Order: sequence, then C-alpha cells, then structure tokens
Amino acid sequence: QVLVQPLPRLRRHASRCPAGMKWIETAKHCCRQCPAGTFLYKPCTSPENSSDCHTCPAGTFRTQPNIFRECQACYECDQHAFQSVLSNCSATSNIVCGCEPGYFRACFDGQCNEFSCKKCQLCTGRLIQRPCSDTQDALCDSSCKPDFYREGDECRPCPKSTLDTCGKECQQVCS
Amino acid sequence: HLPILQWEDKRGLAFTKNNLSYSSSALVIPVSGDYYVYAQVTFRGPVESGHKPSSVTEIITKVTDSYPEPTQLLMGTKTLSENGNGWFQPIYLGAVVSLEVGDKLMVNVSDIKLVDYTKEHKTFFGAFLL
Amino acid sequence: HLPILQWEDKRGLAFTKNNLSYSSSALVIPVSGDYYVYAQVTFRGPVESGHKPSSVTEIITKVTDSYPEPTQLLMGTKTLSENGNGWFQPIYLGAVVSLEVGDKLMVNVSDIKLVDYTKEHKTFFGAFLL
Amino acid sequence: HLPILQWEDKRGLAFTKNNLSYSSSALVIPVSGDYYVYAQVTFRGPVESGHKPSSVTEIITKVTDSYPEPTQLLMGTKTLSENGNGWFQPIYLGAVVSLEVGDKLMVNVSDIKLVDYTKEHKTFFGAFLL
Repeated sequence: QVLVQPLPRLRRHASRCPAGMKWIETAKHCCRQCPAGTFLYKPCTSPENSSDCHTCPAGTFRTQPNIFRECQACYECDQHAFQSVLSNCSATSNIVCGCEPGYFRACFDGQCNEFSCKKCQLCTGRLIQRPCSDTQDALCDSSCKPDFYREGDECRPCPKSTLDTCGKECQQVCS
Repeated sequence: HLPILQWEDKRGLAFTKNNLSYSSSALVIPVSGDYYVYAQVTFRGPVESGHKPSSVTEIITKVTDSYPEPTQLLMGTKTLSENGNGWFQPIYLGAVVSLEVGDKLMVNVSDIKLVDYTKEHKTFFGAFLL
Repeated sequence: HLPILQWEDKRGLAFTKNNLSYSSSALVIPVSGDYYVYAQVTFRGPVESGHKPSSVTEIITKVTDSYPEPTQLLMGTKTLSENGNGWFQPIYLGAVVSLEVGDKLMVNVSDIKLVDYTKEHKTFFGAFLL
Repeated sequence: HLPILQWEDKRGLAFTKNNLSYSSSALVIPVSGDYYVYAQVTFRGPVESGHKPSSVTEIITKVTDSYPEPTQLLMGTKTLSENGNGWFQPIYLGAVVSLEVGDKLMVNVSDIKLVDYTKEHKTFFGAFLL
C-alpha cells in the first residue's frame, strides 16, 4: 500500500469568494462565473461588475458555469466504424454517439465510453427472441423455423425437391 | 469515473521539487504555465482466473477546483489479444498541456487490479514546467 | 508517401505559442534549435471495408524547403494480432531532434481510415524547444 | 544482466552536445541535475524459425562508479501475441530522473537479436537536462 504523507494544503482561494463567484488568479479578486456554453474571455475588473464571457466557438462546449479561458473540444462520432450521431454537440453539451441501424454497441469499458459498433446477427431461418438494438445484439431462437432444417449451427431453407432427399424436418415442404 | 492511482512521492526514484507537490493521488500545480506531463502504467494479468479484460486504458486527468468535472488530457487505450496466459502491457503517455496554479493531475485506469505496481520503474507519473 | 494527418491547433486542449505555428498539416519551426518532438496516434478498427490490416505505422517526418525529400525522424510500427473484433492500438513517439528555422514537421500514418480522430486526448502531436 | 545496446552518436540524426557524451554504450552525465531520459526500441521477429519469444523487454539503466550495482530507471515489458509470422513491437520509455555528474545511462534489452537496428528512426535513445 502506498504511504502518502499529508502535504501542507495550498491556501484555498476558492472558499473566500461568495457563491457563484470564483477567484481569478491573474486578477487577484473574485469574479462571477461565466454561464455554461460560454468561457471567460476577459475577467471582471472588480467583483462588482461582470466578466466578459464569450460563447463557445463551434465545435466546442462547456456544460457548467466556469472561469476557463477556452471551451472543451467536442468529440466526434466514428463514421468509419459505423457510429451515428444521437445528438449533436452544442455550446452546452458534448456530442452523443450510437450505432447505425443494423449494428449494436460492443463496449470496451464498464461505462461504455469507448465502444465499437458490431453487425447484428441476422437469425436467418430462426425466430427472433429479442431484436437487435443500439445497446445489444439480437437474440435468436435456438431451434429452426418451420421450412428450415439444421446443418451444423445454421438453419437452411428446406429444398423443394423430391421426397428421397428430404430430411425429417422438411417432410411437410417436400410432400 | 475510472479508479485513480495513488503514488509514492518520496522513496526510491520518486521525488517532487520546485513546489510541484503531491497530495491525495494528485500532482498539484504550483505555478501556471505549460507542462510536459507524462505517465506510464504497466498492466498485467490474469489476476482472477477466467476474468480476461478485452482492453486496458490509462487516462491523465486534470481537476480544477472551480469546475465540477475533470478534464481528460491524455488517453491510451489498448485491446488485449493475449490468449489468457500471463500478459504484460505497458502504456506510455506524454504531452504538453497548459495548466493553471492549483490544477490537480491524476492518473485513472480501467481496472486497478490489473496495474503492476511491484516495481517503481514499470509504472510512473510526472510533470515538468517548460 | 504515406498519408499526412491534419490537426486542430486552436480548439480545446490544442494551442500554439512562441511563434511555433501550424499550417497545412505541419508544425513550422520558428527558430533553429533542439526540439523535443512527440506524437501519439490511436489506431482502431475494424472499419467498414472489413479489411483487416496486418500492421499500423506512425512516422514523424521533417520537410525542409531546401531539400526535395522528406526526412523520417521517428517511426513506430506495430503488427496487429487482434482477431477481427473491435481493436485499439496507440503508438507514442517522442525524441529530441535538431531543427532549422522553417523546417516543417508532419505526422504520416499507414492508413488514415484507421486513425481514431474522435477524441483530442487520444491522438495528439506537439513539440517544444529545449 | 541483460544485453546492453550500442548506439551511433554522430551520423544521421544522432548528435551529442552540452558535454553530454557517449562512450562504450553509455550516455555520460556531465553535470548533476534532473534529466528527461527516453528511449525507444523496436523489436521484430521471427529471427530464427521456431524461436518465438513470449515477451520483449527494454530497460533504461543507470550505472554509478561509486556503486557496484546498476539501477533500473525505466522498464517496458510486453508479451507477444503475434502468431509467429513477421511481427514488430515498439516500446517507448521516458521520464525525469535525478542524475549525478559521471552517471552512465544504458539501454538493456531482453534479446539483442530481436532489436530492429536497421533504421535510426525506429530505435533511438537520448536525454536532456531540464
């Protein structure tokens, strides 16, 4: 286990500013925060007047009130890997990505921040127990549909041919 | 959020100076400026039988007192294709970032159980002012 | 030549200063000297063509107006052994190189479609004068 | 000890200056201080048929005249999951270390036969004083 000695805490400026205001190191006084969707272009000259806040430029955002000098860059959806845009990036929210129709999310981490879009399985010749969705693959019935016969773990359509080549499952179709 | 690594800051090769201090899992920035920030995490497994992660991730994160959400500065994520026997996977990250006095830098990992903390030269974290 | 990556130089974590400028895919060196140059590219797949590459490569290249051929400064090349599902592979490069005023630095990759451009903290490029 | 790599210190991109010198496989520290030390080794195989290593390792080591044992400063170790065809595996290491005048820095590898020494921009080693 790592032994970490408590270090003398930095003098905390933040607690000396009233609610909704933050300490500006360069100005050496408190200023009102800029609202979400904007950034601090120029700090207030004194705590009584307001800061010069500019709207986040296209392609950037701030979800919270802040005193940052720039906004965060929006993520992008991975069009090469079958991702689709669920909601666009705005000045106050990052982009949200999902998977194109016919694909579902294969998550790389618990929160699914990183995921790739995998092709849904088709359930050819089977009944669909659960359709494919953005978050999970289709669930196919284990048995084949009528008019289909099992070959390995595939379901193949019964041949419309003479009786002698007709397997048991395909009797109905063949006769 | 992903688990945060704790670090040794005094013993062996570890040190802090020029007021760059370490407290509660974070390097604390003493003066605003551009810093080269770097970290390597060596991941290794398997830890529990059968539990084979599909990937490992390391993220260097910045926390600012005046803002409720951490900012991800650098991220390395690697899928694992080892076939279940013993595996090692180092991830190195390093870049220049602009930081403000009081900013805190931390290292998050996808799974703390997979981090090889046994040797100080396999997993390390640091920063220096340009 | 291998495809050249384009970069964002203003938004989010990106910035240029001290006259180190960015134009048409290149960092332009403002003053001769020794620079620590670095870049990380996160590769990921599969992409739509289902074509599975056997390896991925990242090269930091220098172009000098007075010389017709680019010079390869740093190269990271990694074979892929992932089995066709979703995969990620970061490659980090960094070293000191001697550069002249006006030299241009670029990042080439083996296949631009395999580059994960979705998050600024996964793929990045920079340099600083020592 | 693991085999020590030898380096070219004059030709091509290689150079030494500010009294940081290279001799018998080591960078020799001219003045005490904190240095950013880095190295990349590109490993590649197979070299001899049938001989498939399970992992590759790179270690940056410090040797001090006054102490009989080398000190391992940085280590990158990676298991190999490539299936026996041609493979490449770069390992990059870099961090700040406190060094004394006269200290020697070297790069050790698990198997010298697996090192790709064919191109100077694939395998490199350096340090600079902060």
